[in-house]
Amino acid sequence: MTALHSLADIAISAMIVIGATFALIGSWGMVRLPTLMERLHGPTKATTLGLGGMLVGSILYFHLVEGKWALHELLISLFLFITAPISANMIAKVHLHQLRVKPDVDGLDPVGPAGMPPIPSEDSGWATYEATVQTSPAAVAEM
Amino acid sequence: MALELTLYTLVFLPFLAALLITTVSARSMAWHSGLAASGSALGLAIVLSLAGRVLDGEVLGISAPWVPALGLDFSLMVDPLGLLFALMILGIGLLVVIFGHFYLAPSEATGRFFASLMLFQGAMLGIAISGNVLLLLVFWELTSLSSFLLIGFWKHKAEARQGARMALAVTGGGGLVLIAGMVLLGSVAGSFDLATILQRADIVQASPLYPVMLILILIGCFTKSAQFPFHFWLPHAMAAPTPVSAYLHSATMVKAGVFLLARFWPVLSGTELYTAIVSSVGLITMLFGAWVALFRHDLKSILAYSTISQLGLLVMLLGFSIKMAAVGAVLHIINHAAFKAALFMSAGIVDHETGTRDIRKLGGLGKVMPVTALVATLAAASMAGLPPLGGFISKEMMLDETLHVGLFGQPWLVPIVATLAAALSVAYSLRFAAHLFFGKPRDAQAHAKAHDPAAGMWGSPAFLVALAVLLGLIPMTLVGPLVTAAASAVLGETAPPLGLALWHGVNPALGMSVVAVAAGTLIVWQHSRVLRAYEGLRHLDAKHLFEQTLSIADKRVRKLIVAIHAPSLQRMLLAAFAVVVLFIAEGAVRGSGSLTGTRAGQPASVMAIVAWGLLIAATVAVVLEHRQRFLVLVYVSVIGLVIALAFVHLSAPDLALTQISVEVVTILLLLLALNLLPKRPPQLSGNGRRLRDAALALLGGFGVGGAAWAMLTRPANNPISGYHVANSYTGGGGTNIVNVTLVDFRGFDTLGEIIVLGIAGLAIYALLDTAARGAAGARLGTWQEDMPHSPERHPMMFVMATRILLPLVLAAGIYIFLRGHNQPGGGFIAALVIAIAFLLQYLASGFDWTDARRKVGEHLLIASGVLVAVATGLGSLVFGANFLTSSFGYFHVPLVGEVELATAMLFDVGVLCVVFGAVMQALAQLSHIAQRAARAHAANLAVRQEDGK
Amino acid sequence: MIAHAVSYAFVCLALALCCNLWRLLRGPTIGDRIVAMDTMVINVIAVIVLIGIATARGTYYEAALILAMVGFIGTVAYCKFLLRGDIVE
Amino acid sequence: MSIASHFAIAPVVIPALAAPFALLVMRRRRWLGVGISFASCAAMLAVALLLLRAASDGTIRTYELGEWPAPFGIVLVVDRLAAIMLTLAATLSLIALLHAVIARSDRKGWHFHPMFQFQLMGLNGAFLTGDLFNLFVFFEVLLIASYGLMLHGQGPARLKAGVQYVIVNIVGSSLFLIALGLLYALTGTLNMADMGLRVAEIPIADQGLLRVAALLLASVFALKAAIVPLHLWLPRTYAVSTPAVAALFAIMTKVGVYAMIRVIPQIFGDDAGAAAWVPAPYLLPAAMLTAIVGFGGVFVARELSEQAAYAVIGSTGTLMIAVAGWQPDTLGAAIYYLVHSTLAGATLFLVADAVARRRASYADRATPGPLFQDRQLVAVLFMGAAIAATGLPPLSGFIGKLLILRSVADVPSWGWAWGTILGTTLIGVIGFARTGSAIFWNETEASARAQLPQVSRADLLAPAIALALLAALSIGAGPVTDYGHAAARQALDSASTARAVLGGH
Amino acid sequence: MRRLIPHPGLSVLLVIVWLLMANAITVGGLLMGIVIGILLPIFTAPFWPGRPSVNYRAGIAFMALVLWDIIIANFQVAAIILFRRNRDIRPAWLSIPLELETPEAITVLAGTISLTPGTVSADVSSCGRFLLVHALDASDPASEIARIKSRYEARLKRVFK
Amino acid sequence: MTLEFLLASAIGVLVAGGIYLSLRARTFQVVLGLTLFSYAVNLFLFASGRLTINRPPILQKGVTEYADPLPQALVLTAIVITFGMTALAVVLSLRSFLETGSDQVDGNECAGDEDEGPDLNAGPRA
Ligand code: NA
Ligand code: NA
Repeated sequence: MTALHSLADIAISAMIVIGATFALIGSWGMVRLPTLMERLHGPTKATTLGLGGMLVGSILYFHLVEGKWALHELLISLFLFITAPISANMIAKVHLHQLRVKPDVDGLDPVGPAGMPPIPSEDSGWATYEATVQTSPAAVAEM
Repeated sequence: MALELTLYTLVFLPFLAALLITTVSARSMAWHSGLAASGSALGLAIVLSLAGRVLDGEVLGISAPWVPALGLDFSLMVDPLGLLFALMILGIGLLVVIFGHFYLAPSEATGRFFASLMLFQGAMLGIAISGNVLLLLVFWELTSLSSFLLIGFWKHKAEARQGARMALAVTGGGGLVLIAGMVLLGSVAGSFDLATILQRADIVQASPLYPVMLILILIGCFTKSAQFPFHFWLPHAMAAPTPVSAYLHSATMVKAGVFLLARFWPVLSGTELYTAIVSSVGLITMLFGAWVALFRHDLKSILAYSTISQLGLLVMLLGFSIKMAAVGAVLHIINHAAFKAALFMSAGIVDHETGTRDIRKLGGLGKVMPVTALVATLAAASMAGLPPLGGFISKEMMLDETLHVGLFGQPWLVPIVATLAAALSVAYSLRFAAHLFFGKPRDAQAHAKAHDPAAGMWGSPAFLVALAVLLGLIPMTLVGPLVTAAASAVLGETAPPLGLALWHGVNPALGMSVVAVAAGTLIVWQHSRVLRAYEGLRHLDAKHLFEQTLSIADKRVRKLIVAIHAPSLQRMLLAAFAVVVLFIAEGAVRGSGSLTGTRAGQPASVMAIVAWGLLIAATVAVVLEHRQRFLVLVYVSVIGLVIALAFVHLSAPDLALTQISVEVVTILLLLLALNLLPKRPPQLSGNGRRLRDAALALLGGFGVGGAAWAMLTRPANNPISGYHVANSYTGGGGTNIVNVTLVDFRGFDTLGEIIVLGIAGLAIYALLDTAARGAAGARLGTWQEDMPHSPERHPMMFVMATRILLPLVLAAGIYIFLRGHNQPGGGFIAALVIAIAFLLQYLASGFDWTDARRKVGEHLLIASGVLVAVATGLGSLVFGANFLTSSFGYFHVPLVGEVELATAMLFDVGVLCVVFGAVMQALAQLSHIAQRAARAHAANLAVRQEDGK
Repeated sequence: MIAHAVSYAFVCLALALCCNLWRLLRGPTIGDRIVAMDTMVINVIAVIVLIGIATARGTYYEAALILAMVGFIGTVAYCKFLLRGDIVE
Repeated sequence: MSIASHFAIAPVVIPALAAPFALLVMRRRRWLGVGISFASCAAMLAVALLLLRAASDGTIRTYELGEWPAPFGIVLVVDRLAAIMLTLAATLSLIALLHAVIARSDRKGWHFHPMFQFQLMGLNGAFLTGDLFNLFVFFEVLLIASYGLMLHGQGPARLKAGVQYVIVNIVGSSLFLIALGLLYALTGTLNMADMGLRVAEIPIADQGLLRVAALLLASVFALKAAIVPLHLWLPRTYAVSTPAVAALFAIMTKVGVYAMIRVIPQIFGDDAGAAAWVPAPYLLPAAMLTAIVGFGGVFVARELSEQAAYAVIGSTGTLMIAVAGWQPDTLGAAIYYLVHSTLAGATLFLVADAVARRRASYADRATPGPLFQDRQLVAVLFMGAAIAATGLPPLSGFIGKLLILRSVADVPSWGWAWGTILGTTLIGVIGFARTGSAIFWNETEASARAQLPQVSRADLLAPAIALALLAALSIGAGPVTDYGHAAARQALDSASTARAVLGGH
Repeated sequence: MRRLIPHPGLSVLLVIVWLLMANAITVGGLLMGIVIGILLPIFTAPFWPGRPSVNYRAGIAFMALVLWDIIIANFQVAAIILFRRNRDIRPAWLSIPLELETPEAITVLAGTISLTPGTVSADVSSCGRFLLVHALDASDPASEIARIKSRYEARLKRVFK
Repeated sequence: MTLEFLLASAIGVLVAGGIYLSLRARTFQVVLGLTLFSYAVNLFLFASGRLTINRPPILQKGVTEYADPLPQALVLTAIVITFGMTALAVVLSLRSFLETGSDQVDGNECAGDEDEGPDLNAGPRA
């Protein structure tokens, strides 16, 4: 019984520690990585394993220690998994846009080590740069 | 009863007449003058019918309570003095009406004229017979107002308007001072009942306030009676039609001041102060008026200054505080009324016939208009105080009395000045008569068609002059009893025996008048020389002075007022914040107690401190970078985030939810607006101003923060919320105490709150609905994007994600609503979440796409929401319970189990509808405007590209 | 043991928030600041969940849920504004 | 329980129902909306009169919302003063509504009637509530409705003034909340009567904080009442508002005054220790300044509407001079003058509109214009309004001012007060004489008359009615002043109010 | 039936979500969940023009795989952030040619890429046939592209058949 | 460092910032100031119930101590009202700018903000 408890404790603590650590690493990456596109990779950790770990820890905790089901915490992850990519995508678009409209913000070079994005194909460009073609699957809600 | 009826009729008759005249103002002059005449005549008849009883010593008084709280009764009192004035007001009023009928052209606004005249008559009559001081004040101010109308009758003339305004300003202003004096008098005497006050001389004169009230009351009298230095309005009042002048100068208006002096003689007179002020003011005025009158050329102006002088005489007499002098005053009041009215009317006739009032153009009129000449000359003689006219008798009395007063301890001062004044009045009277009617014509065309007017026109003056003559010949039989009685009324005791006669034997007074007549004749003989001397001196034109002071005052004050009320929001807020800071400081300094209380604090966790740092940093960043509008919004949302976290930490989950969802909506709103607002960072205000604002801001911060600290470090004082905790479940049927408070304990607040939100929605709609028109529409039409934009309108990933999110978030909203009563949540938060679900669609898929798919209109939502909430509240009335009384029950549904149903949740549905409607209203409308702007921009772009090609 | 884990987690998240703040204020591009804010939201959700564990209460769950649902809207709106100016079109 | 026992809530519920109904029908059947609006106002007047009669016997009726006992729930308190204010509001609303409909100014947008009803709901709620936070809520309701009404008709001037009006009042509301927070923190209650009892037990150490709260609250009310220096928002706001709206706004500043009369004796009375009567010493000088600034504005105003706006400020100043005495007599005088000055202010705005509508481009500017339609009639109305506004006989203002003069004779600085009241009256008289003679006596070439619009005389009805009411107020001054003084005594007797509100609890 | 339940998958998802939120499995909760699951899709149908047919079994398998990848990737990226100097990091833009055609599928792919640390999908080409991805450390872009296509896109083609 | 101090000081800073910004010359800054100010006010009102950790006012069996629910209800109401007012103020100032072409509130009108150069408030402060 106690063994099981301590086992539960270990599991819960582990999840919490992992989660917190990854959240910190994500944010740290956002501080130290060179330019916006690299920094953008930070949050995904905080979102996924960071918060994920925390939530699993929480679910385990409420189930094993408090004896209550707390599966609803999963919904938090569900929503974050839907929304986080959107944020990242939009921020990336902003970056692409700024690469074009103001190539250098006050002298520092935003292009970054990855260089400029490649042209997808001779007959089309990236949606951020040119209007979506009506026939393209990306042309949702264009009317 | 009969008496009351009579007196009420008497006092209301003129007003009634005025009313009737205005109702028939469309009809001919005959109607107007007729009504006025019959009004005056009837009034006169009533007064005469009362005369007998009054002269027998009976004081006819009636009283009806009006404003007991104030001591203002509608009480009328007809004693001999009142009777005397009533007779003059109505009698001369009647004559003036008759004269006016012939004087005015039927084409003029005679309706307005006679109506105002009757209004004025009523006011004067009211003064004469009111038995309550406050009531007297009412009528007093009414005379100022109605005389304003009369003097300004010929409104197309600038001098009429100015004269009227000046008269109103001076007499009205004096009236206000009088109010102060009278209220003091009443409070000191302990009553506003006239009769009572007249009994309380000892109390009044013993009061420390006596000097104050005396001066205040005297200012009232002097302004009305045109005493120096308040005389200047009277000469300009002659801009009024002559009948009006005749009335104002003889029996009314200016006499009101004298009346008041006489009325309060028993209470006020007899003191050093009184005698000194009143008699010296009267003396100066008498002399000054006579002196100026001598050099006027306009007939009416001469008469105006003569009035000033004659009133000075009356005031002086009443100021002597000598019984016999008062008697003389009463007699002279009658004389003056008679000859002055006659003189003005004659002047009017001359003006009417010759078309000029300039004495320098006139002369020798005696030949062409003998009747007028006779009338005017006799009247002038009475004014000059020549025997055998009434004026002589009263002047003799006056001169005689001057010998009994040693003003400022100088026994000779008053007699000499008085004699001098008498001489001057002889002079101006002589000049008036002689220059006008004797000698040879000075201006041919003025005499061209000059002749005596119809009897109707000279009838009135003739009657008055006859009176003046008889007042000299048979004074005792004519007015003896009246004067005695009136005098007694003035004195408040039986007047000394009075022997009015032309011949009193040889006495100093006779000598003085002989000197006066001789000197007067001499002056007239040498007039041109004296005139040159007079014109050598410089004179200040009172009217000009008055108008100038007024316009300067106007400019200065205007400047000040405009400066103070500049349309600067900054100044308004500055004032508000300054007051707050001062008050907080005041409370902190003057109030007792230390800043820090006794309650122990709770240690802050690392997380708390870091969150605090976040908030502080973000706030400082907002302030420092407030000119970068977009950036600060990012900081603001960080602040909001931290506050939400704080609410979580401080056990306020509902607040956290609200904060989070409101934050999102607010940010969307601000972004939508920001897109259309000018984005050029505003120029920095001057260092001085920024420093000032910063200082004020810091003080305010310290103040409010300090207050918060003081509050937080003090123990709670057994708050009523204990009851809410105890009754939330048992009485409110919910475990979420906050929500139960919102929808039940304090549902009334929430009702008001959702209405606020609903109104905000409506107002925003009303504002933006019209934005496409007018200047705003034009500006929207020329709106330009201020930065290069990406061509992509609806990013695919975003759109797809929001479509899956819509049902999920809606589900969450419903869930939050349903359990709000027991767990964090509730109608308001649910509404915001649902609104956000839809706003997401706007954001991702655009306005048109989403708007085309929306079902219910916001107006319907808001209206029905409010109705649902109110109806829920009213529902409880059906069960005899008060508004908003909730009820709930637990029902067992098979399979499902316990289900709670609470009316509070129905109420919460109303909340949900209104909040959802209002939020959608605001953002949808705003984005609609943005749409317009964007389209306009696209159009412009297209045009420009066309031009490019 | 859990208690220690929790307090360790609090410290980590506190440091994480500090990192976010640094990036938020430092920039340099507006994109960086938005990333910082977005990450801050996620870290705050984590903090709320952690508070839930620390206090053994379910009451804070809704806050975390709502924040997870709507927290990104700010980010997206800011980006849309920078991309298009008009966030709803 | 009989339906009569629910009369207390009716003044709030009636408009709360009328507004959404009007909103729903307005677009399709505007006449129906107008009808609803009128019916609602009439009903409010009827209820108010019933409450007035009910309160006349001196009993204080309370209405516990949701049956939650005071002080735990929200309670409405109907005493004499509240009944007076309700009646005044309902009367004024009918006049303003009548003018709006006759002058068709309600058609400049279809939200007028709903907003109008919500405005009244806010006013009535503020008059009735016995709960401080609830008072805040109803302040917000009447404020935001007033924003809607003030902006009705729009146009640059209104929008610019609107921004300032709205933002200043938002700040005011925030300050209200701070004061509320302090008071709840110190007393632990929101019910005014209960607060009044609890302040007595506040330890010395906390009374400084209480004092701050009192002063903050007073300054919030002063802002609403537009007392110098917190009056800056008023002139422009009122001058540019639609006249019918401005007429209704005549009561808005009085709400601030009312709130002071309600709150200060009830909460910061003799028992409040360091906070007892704190705002009092600042009120008298501020009031005198307000009267001076207000009538100074009247003296120099260039448009009638501007003049009316300043007259509102001035009358508030005069009113506050009386209120600042905090004696039964001064307060009684104040209540009478409050009723008078509200109607007088409204009349001024309505007459200004009558002039403006007839003079086309000359509008209500005090410059000679062409001879315009019904000049005699309008002139009479203007003179009446001016007489009322300056407080000359025979209209009620004179009695009001006499009452004030008499009642303040006992306060220490009565000389200053008297000087201010009488002096401002004089400059007011001169000011109105100037504008009046410029507009009604002085005329330019009659040629321009051709362009003048033909206006139906009907729009003189509302101001005429208002003047008639002022006359009636003057004739019936006896009973009205008695009621007012009784109301004042009741308002100052916080103990019996507390007994009535808290009853057994 | 199609009209009553336009999106069966969504309905099921909603019921599950509802039960999760209620955090308890009761009859009442289930009934309510079913009501929600039926009503909401009907109500929000207008907002769903496209109706992709989904192979749920493949979908679940895909999710499991992604979850696993996420965990692994987290550690890899953590290592990069913690131990690699900036100049040794090899960020790169990847332009991934797409075989998926429906926007839903492309969105899921892009989302997956963003969720797995180390890669962020930045943009779609205007023609919708290319996906722009930023990789934190891709010394060999070509192989990285191939990995994504084979590991995720291929599976997604089976999910959205 | 006590929680009380943190909250009080935070309120103070917010108030200071709010006052300073609301005294600026353009509507946007003023609205911003009001936003900060109302944050502070809401926190202040909330603080009137004192600070309680881990005692949410949601009834639980066996729990007797709860955070004071009343201020929370008041703050909730206040937040809603503030939101309504802010929304109106924002729209009104926008509308007024569209009508008059100026968003100045300091009285000295300078119309013609339209002719302003573009500015993407992106980079760090110049
Ligand atoms: Na609420
Ligand atoms: Na609320």
